[in-house]
Amino acid sequence: MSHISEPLIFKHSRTGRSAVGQYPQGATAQVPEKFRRRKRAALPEVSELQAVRHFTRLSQLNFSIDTHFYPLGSCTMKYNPRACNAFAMLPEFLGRHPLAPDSVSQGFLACLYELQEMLKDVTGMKGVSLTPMAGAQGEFAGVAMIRAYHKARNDLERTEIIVPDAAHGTNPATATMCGCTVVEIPSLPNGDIDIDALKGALGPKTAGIMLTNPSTLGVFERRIQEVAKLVHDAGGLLYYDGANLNAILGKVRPGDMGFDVIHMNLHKTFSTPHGGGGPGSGAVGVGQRLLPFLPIPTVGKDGDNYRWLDEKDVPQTIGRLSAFMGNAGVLLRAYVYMRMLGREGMHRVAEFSALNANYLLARLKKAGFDAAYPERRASHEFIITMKRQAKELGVNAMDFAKRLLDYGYHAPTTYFPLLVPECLLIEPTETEAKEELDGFVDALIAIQAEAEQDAAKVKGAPYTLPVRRLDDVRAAKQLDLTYGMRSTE
Amino acid sequence: MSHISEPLIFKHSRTGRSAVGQYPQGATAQVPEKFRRRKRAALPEVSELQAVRHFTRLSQLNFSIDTHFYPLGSCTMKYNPRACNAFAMLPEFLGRHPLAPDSVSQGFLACLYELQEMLKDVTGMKGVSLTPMAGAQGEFAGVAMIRAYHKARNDLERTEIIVPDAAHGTNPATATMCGCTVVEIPSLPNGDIDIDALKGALGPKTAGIMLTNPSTLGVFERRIQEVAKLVHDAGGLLYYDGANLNAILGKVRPGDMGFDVIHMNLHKTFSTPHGGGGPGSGAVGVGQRLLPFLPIPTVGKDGDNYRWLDEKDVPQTIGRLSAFMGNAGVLLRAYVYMRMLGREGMHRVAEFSALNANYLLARLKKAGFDAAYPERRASHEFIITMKRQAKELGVNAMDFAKRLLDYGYHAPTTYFPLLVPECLLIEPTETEAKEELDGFVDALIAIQAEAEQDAAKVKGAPYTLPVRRLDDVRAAKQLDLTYGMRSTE
Amino acid sequence: MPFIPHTETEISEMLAAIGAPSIDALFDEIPAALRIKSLAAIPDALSEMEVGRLMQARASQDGRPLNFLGAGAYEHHIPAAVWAIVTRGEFYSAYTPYQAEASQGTLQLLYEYQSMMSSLTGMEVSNASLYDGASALAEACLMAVRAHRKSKSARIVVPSTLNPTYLSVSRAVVEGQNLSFTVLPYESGKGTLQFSTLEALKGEDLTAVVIQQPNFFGQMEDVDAITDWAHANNALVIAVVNPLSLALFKPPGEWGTKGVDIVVGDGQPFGVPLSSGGPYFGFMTTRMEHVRQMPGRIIGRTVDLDGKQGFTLTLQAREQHIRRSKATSNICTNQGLLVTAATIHMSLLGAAGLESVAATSQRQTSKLIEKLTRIPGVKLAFDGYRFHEAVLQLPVKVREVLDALAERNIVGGLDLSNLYPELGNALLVCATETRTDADLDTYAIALTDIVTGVVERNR
Amino acid sequence: MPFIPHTETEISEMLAAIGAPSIDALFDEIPAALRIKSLAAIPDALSEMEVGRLMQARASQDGRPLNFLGAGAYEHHIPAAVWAIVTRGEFYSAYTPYQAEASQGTLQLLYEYQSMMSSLTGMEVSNASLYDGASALAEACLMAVRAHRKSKSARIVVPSTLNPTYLSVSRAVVEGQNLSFTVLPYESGKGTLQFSTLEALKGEDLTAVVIQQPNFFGQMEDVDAITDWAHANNALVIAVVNPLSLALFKPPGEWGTKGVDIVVGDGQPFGVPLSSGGPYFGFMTTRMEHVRQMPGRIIGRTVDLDGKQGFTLTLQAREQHIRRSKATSNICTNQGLLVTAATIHMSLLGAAGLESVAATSQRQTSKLIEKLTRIPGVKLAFDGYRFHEAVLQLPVKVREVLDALAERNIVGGLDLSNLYPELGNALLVCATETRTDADLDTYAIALTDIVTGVVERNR
Ligand SMILES: Cc1ncc(COP(=O)(O)O)c(C=O)c1O
Ligand SMILES: Cc1ncc(COP(=O)(O)O)c(C=O)c1O
Repeated sequence: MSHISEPLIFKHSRTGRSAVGQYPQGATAQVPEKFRRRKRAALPEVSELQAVRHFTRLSQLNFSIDTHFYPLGSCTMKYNPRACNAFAMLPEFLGRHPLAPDSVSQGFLACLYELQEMLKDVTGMKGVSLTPMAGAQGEFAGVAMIRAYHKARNDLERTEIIVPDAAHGTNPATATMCGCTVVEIPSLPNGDIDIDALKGALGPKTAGIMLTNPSTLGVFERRIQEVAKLVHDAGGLLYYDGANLNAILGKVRPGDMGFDVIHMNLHKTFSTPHGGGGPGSGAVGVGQRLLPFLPIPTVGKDGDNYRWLDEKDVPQTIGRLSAFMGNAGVLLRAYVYMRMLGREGMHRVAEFSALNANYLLARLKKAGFDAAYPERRASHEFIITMKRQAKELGVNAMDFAKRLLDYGYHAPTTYFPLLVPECLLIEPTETEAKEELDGFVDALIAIQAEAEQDAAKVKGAPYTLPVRRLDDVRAAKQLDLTYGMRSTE
Repeated sequence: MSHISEPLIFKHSRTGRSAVGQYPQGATAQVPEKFRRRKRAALPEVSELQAVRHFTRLSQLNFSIDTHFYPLGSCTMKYNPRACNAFAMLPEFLGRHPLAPDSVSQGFLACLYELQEMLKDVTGMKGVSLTPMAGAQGEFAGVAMIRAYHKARNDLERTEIIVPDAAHGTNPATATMCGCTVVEIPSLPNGDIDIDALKGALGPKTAGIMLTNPSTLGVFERRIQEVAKLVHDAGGLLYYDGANLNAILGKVRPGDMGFDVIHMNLHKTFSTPHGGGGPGSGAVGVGQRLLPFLPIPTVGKDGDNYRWLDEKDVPQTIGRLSAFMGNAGVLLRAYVYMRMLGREGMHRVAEFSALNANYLLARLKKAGFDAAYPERRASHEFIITMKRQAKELGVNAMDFAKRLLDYGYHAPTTYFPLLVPECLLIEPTETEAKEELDGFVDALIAIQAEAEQDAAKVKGAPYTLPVRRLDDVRAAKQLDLTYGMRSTE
Repeated sequence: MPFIPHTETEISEMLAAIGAPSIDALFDEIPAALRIKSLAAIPDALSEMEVGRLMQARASQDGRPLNFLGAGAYEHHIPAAVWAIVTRGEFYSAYTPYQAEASQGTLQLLYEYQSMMSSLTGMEVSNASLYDGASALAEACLMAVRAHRKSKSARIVVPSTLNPTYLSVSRAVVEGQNLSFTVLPYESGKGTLQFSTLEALKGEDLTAVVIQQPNFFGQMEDVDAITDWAHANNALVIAVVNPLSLALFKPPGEWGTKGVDIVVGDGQPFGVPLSSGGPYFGFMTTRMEHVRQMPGRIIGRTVDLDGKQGFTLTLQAREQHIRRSKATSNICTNQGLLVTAATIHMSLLGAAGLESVAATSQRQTSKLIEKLTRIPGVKLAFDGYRFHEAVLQLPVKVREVLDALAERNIVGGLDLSNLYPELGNALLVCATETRTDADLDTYAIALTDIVTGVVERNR
Repeated sequence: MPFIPHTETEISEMLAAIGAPSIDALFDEIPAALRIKSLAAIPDALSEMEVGRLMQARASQDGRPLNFLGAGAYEHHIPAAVWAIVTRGEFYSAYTPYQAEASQGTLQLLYEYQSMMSSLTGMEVSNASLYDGASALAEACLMAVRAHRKSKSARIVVPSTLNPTYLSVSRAVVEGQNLSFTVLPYESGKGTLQFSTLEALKGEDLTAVVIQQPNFFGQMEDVDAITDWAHANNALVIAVVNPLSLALFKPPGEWGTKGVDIVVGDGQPFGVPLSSGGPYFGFMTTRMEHVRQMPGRIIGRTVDLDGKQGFTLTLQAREQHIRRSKATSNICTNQGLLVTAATIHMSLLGAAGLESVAATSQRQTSKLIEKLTRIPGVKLAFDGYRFHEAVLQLPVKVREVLDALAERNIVGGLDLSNLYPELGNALLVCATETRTDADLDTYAIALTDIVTGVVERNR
């Protein structure tokens, strides 16, 4: 991590400079006047070295898994095995055109087919489509399938999606995108769903419910079987937000809990890289009822032959969600990851992520921090709240988060879920060693001491990063979204 | 560049930890007692993530071309094109066993053959061997060939190698390794060789002379033709230390100057990476007289067929210098580089490295710094001396060097060549942009001002790196060369 | 244990600290009946070496055929530096820059990306990416409905020369939200929008008109006329473009008198390998006035406590994590790493480089057409100016031809006979700067052989 | 201009600052007659894309044959993480850590490497690498002469079971320095040093005895006896080892009663691909008492002005840049990047992992021998314990067999018939952990075919 800022690439640009070895020389196009671009785009004009140096230096301004403990709750920042990258980037896979004939795609299709089968097994589902390009698109696919299911049964009134208040923002946003109305239900003080509220919300308009289990509160919904029965009895279907699948992988399966559909964040549980914000993959799995509606394409097998299944094979499909078949490269990485873990490794994911989370929670509780759900087991993540510190010392969760950066730890997720005030959602993941967890606890203890002695110090953090605390309000008010937008350079 | 230290890898080690996916499970060897290792080696026991994180963090503690201007004189720290790495690391090249039959090596051999031909052309030589693994080994090959030449002519008394005082340390060290005696001759105040001293040194014992031209003083030896004639007339041969070939590439050829043998630092002039100290490659080129002595193997061509040439083809060879054929991967990178530059690009190397060096020199002179050879053109590098500053301000060349690091510039070569007191040997290379050079000058000007106002500040530098100035004396006195050697952990 | 660092000692210590007797006890809140019994479909673990061998075998099975297929995904040269930097751990293994101070690398890069894309498309602002071109169009349609308050119809006009998959995806994505699509036919022989059918809609409430340039057939639409018509008829204009083509062609921001309203497309041609279909990235740029209706992440420049420049996520109030059910979109994770590749790619190529790549691709496609249409019975479906794709009509079944080409290790193009049955045996082909003249000859020879063979067999 | 950033304007500005009329004028000190006229043998520049295509074609021409050749270069699995990190610009494009404060990454890594190699070989100190195993042996011989002041002979005893190339290289490197080599024969049928020939040297002034373990034939020498004999006879002992084998076998530091004096070898088995022969790296470890005679860079731990731990080049007074003609060696640039790979490799594998790789390689070689010696006429040349190489004797000419195998895409081993004519049609084979049982069968089937074929043809 470097603490030295780097100018914008445009500052390195000089008219006429270029990395000429990177493009063919000599061709000029005869473009009719009406189509012709008049002025070249303001792209940087730099040498190859300048580009390499600029972006290498930029990279050093990031925290990342490869350089820092990164316990960002709900994001499963575990080690991204380098082998996944290496094998997904074999030149044949990279060079393959997505619409190339099946006859020159059997190797690739075999990987995808087996990935579908493995995902079915770990989720307890009957069918899988790999096409959604992130968790949120997987959610979309899931709710769209629920809608399609009711529609196919001519059950047209079912337009309400029940969402607990702890849900990730993508859940209600997805329901809206699918044309549904969101009915929010509260969580109980112990983190479980308020079953009475659920009962109250269920009815003839209920299309389904979206749940994360363990929820984003970091606890497992113990009465999940009862919830499933209630929803099913009311004619609704259950959607499982699999962003937290890491917590239960190899321990319990959403299909067995009674869920009808699940999306998985392959970039979380199956450890494909997060790439500074993506790409992800939001593969969906479905039970029997939703099989006819899976988004296309999926991969089928005829004898020894793999082939794409499309609208001809899945006539009731909710359709296509991407121009081709989703984030193929991410899928290959997930496939490699699953093959390297194998059956036993699959079981260990939840075990060791839970061990790390519960250990961290135990140590933090012992150090005097306030767990949001002190009576509960942590799943793979848990929440502490800085409400007391905010009130008594004027040092809030964000201050703790920023100060952690100075200590060399990425901050946990802050202020999510929204219902827990001043919260930090902490997810260590199974790939971190005990001493990292201990170091993190020590840092929080040290910051607590700082907060008690010199609150201003903590509130002024960070100090050792390339920038100090940034003015978000100004960013939103005095919009500066492109180079040259504001004269104040 | 990070300023945060990283513990030794051994600190991350815990008994029983390991990256199990990296090795086969299950095999155990039946080793007879007398051969059996009793105690495992103290290698670290870490997880894959820990290793990745540790070494990634370590990498960030380096300055490098990819992150910093690195004007290290005599080292030609120019941009190492990424393509060279990518194409030299194609799996077929990486997987090829060095002793694989020629029939499955034609592609590889073709690259090497063409590289030999191109190097012959740019040096003006008649034959090339690519086998030496660094400049110094190239020098060895060169002097060994000179020795072999005299021996073959039964001219057994010729055991003296003349070396100017400005020569790189590898020159005299090489002469000794070859069993020769070193005769040192001084340089004139204008940087040229003292021709009278040369004449005095030449005689019946003269085996040859080792020259760098331009010399490590950064100036071109103008009377090179005269030097060549004198040496040849005395019965000696001329060796060209090609570490500085960048200065003249495409402008003048050592063969045309009268040299009989040259080594080239492919990792400098032909821009293969320096790798934190290597690998390099010290290909040698020879004129007619030394052709019979070239180190083996070299690549020959019979019709359309490439094959290795060995002792059968070159019976008088000085022999083999490496277990196989030298640093093949470096050779492929050099080959790619030369193909990308092409004929015109070759000419530009010297032109723009000279332009950058002379510009930098001009600006520094104007800013009041003392050039060691103010009346001379700079070649691709030049020397400034801090003698005045050392005397007047107590701030020496090393202090300037260390303070430059705080300004984000790698220091030039310090205290080499030995004959110029308090010197900085500065080589910007042709791939740096004008604004980098300007920034570097500004930094030196700023440091000069600091030195005048607050010498202690400069002498205490660096301040912003992971460590402050290191105690080299202690390092050599209280040797601590392995983890665990000293109890003071 | 693969990727898990815990030693036996540590496990015991940690359990002791937790006060749990075993790891299994940590799952005691999960009803016992639900616990997994076995995972039969998951094979045993492979070592990295073994999985490497497996993947190499799979890859080799597919080989590296010579490719003449475009249709939304294009094979271009990618500088070696691009992915060498993209896969650096600091980019590769970071996540969404929620902690701006610890993510300035990603944030500054995205700001640079936004600047480049805005300029390239001739628009004022850009987001930090969407999933891909097709879903970006779907988002653009939804955005148009939000942005165009005056239009009540939520009716989107699209030409049938739009990439058919883009339309399918848009339909699937907007399905729940009562948007409707009106598809207009193309001029036969020209392969561009039949303008009269657009004019026939005059006076109707249209929310937006979509234009793809160059269109799916590789032909150039009269974008100025369409844009002006749409604006004159109170419809917004959504442009779908291949970003590489903008190195040569007028940017959407300059189409017609006032430019379009939203620009989307797939960024794949910029530094992203074909990679069997993804991950690519969708881009979106628009006018400043619509910025608050734009979906996706947006990065802004601001200052820190010391007044120093820095970058941060901004306008988050549009997004799902704040606005929840009222967000502009549900998108969260996007395609950051691909944008990283594209930004480095654009920086290395520059406008001049992209122009040269585009021009060379166009030239190679022209040459290809020339060579292929010399084959008896093979002809161009459409006249007019085109970029780097073209529709050919063959004297024989396209499927058969493509299969035969595949056997010769050539991916010959896209069979249009199902998508556009009216075109007969139609084949969409593409050649980029990566196809040499020798490659074109290889194709021409193979096609000649195959077509002649099939014609004769059919006799 | 490829890789050159100068614009026309800048060139003019810079020339003006210099006060030179043209770039050419900067070369006015070079005699005009010497200036290059043309460079006829250098082809025109290729773009990166073009050179990529060329290199891919060259690589494909050679293909990826199944390899059973060792003889000093071994095919092992290399974790994907290794080269992903090694090729990071900060390691890849830095140079010798002359400015220690700006090179702590490289320096600390080298210190870690020295620690690992010392422990692995059972010695006290290690340098930071030499060029390769062969040249490291040459340096070790020179070092032994320096270190062993009492011996005046500069006579080095080597067994003929030493890798013959290592001996050639040593001869070439020490040629000018009056060292002599005495080569001792091996026990026929056993393939290990004929001890009696060593004993015959009793009482002579020997500077050092070289032992390779496992030896060139893959057989294990009686290293304890040889070491003790050498020490009893006042000779130093230089061990040449495959570092991987040390995961299983007694380290040279423990050979005999007091261990050897210098250990060298090639580090290639640790994270370095076969790469057509290099770059690899030579390693060298020794006792503390000899550290000042050791060639090559050495890194030491020290403290900075604030007392904080840091790393730096040390004992530079041995080196050419200080000691010049009196240096321990002329080596300057070494093989830093390969050491980087090896250090990461050793860290990822650990002692347990290396042990498992070594054991698996040994097992696969045993299996291979078993399969191949079932072929009529094929037999093992030597009895005794071996690591992962073996000498087979064939009923037919080895050259012919290897050529026929190459046609089947198999690199079958090393032909020993010229190097050791007394062994007849001898072939040195090797299988590492990367060769599956199926691979071994492929080889066995091919060899059966070929041998039978040739035998029949010769009938
Ligand atoms: C609980 C939860 N649900 C859904 C998502 C959305 O997934 P994605 O970001 O891949 O769209 C996330 C994370 O981002 C999440 O944490
Ligand atoms: C002038 C000169 N000669 C010779 C050498 C030796 O080359 P190498 O370091 O590759 O052995 C160098 C640089 O290292 C040098 O600068």
